[in-house]
Amino acid sequence: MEETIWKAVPAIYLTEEPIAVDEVIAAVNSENAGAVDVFIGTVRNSTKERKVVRLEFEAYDSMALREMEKLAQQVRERWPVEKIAIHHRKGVLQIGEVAVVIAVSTPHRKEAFAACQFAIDTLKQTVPIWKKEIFEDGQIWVAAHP
Amino acid sequence: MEETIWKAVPAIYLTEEPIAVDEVIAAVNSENAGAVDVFIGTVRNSTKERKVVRLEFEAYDSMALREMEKLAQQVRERWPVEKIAIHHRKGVLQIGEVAVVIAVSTPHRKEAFAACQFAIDTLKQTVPIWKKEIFEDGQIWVAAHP
Amino acid sequence: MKLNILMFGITKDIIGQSKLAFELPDRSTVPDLIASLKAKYPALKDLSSMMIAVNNEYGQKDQTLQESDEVALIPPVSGG
Amino acid sequence: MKLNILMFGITKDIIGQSKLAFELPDRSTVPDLIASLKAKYPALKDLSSMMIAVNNEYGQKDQTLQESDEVALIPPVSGG
Repeated sequence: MEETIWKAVPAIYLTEEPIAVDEVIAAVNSENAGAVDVFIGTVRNSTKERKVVRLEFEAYDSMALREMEKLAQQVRERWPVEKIAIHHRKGVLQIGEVAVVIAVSTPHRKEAFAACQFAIDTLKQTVPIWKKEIFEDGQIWVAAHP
Repeated sequence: MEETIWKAVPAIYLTEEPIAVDEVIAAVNSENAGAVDVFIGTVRNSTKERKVVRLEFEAYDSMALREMEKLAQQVRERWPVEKIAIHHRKGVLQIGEVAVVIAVSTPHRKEAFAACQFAIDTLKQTVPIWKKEIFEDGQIWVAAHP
Repeated sequence: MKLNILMFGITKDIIGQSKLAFELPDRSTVPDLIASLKAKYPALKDLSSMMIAVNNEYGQKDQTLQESDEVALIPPVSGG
Repeated sequence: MKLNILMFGITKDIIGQSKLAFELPDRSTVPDLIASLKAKYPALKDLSSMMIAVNNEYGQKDQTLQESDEVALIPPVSGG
């Protein structure tokens, strides 16, 4: 008999390794769900027509995980969510790489979209992670200044 | 030097084989995109508290593909979409299997959600595909009767 | 003229075949075809909606049919 | 009391270190700390916002700080 090696995927995760989108989706798998909405944030090659070379994400790990947990709980209280998973990358990211993945499964599709959109909007406001954009001729901490 | 075997994934696809979600997502990959929204429709284990055994999807293939192409075009006209991919399954599907995947990449996230939600809502109204729900004690063509 | 009408989903069950040879006066329109089908197969009247596809497009109101057209009966769709 | 304040993002660049030992009167509050930091490092005033985290939670208005607290300076977040 073959042994199946089952790798448990955490629902809330902060990592320096590339995010495996399919694992995040698998983490919200549920037979009670008819809909899954998945948001994937990727590194664009430009910001306001300025060419981006790479990004660097820094996190206050312990608090970021706590805020991501709180966010997941908030989403579960507001919508009939089967499962939610939030994975965020940190460290140096090249163009095209995945910075964040949020997957939400719900019985029906309307709630999946609403819950997922709320989750990414709120994550960007509350989770202590900081993004530095590196251009060819400079760098900025995004949103730091008015 | 190793040879890379590159498998082209069609943007619009109707198939009796299981849908590879990661391939649909890869099909909308773009360095100009900062956001990808992915909708995955899966087979629920119940409908209105009645236990579902399996689903059967039937399609008018040639017209379904045409309507899916039209839908993709409509989405591209309405939002600043980088890429869109729509894969729909047909044949017999078991509980938990993926029936449809729509992936949309856009520069910013708001448009990705709006475009993807419009796409699945419209697909359900216009694309000639029919779903039969098989229960333990009967079966119905979904939406056929008022 | 004689149309070979493709049947899908519940219409296939109602009519009992996936392709129906159907006789219709020349220059009949989409609504004419729907009326004739409903007259011959009354169970079609119970459907939430019924559309005709002509050459892989939804048929327009008053569109005239030709024997060479690929015609299909489209009951309420339910993909996704 | 002496706080060891964790610095992130742009505040680390402004202050020049990732952990700042900072002297503050006993029973100081979150707003007291913010005011003291801005007085000592005027560049902090230019930020869009600045929050204090106390023990991994956003600090409440008028929350009193203790030497044993884990305190962090939170410039505008920009994850996602």
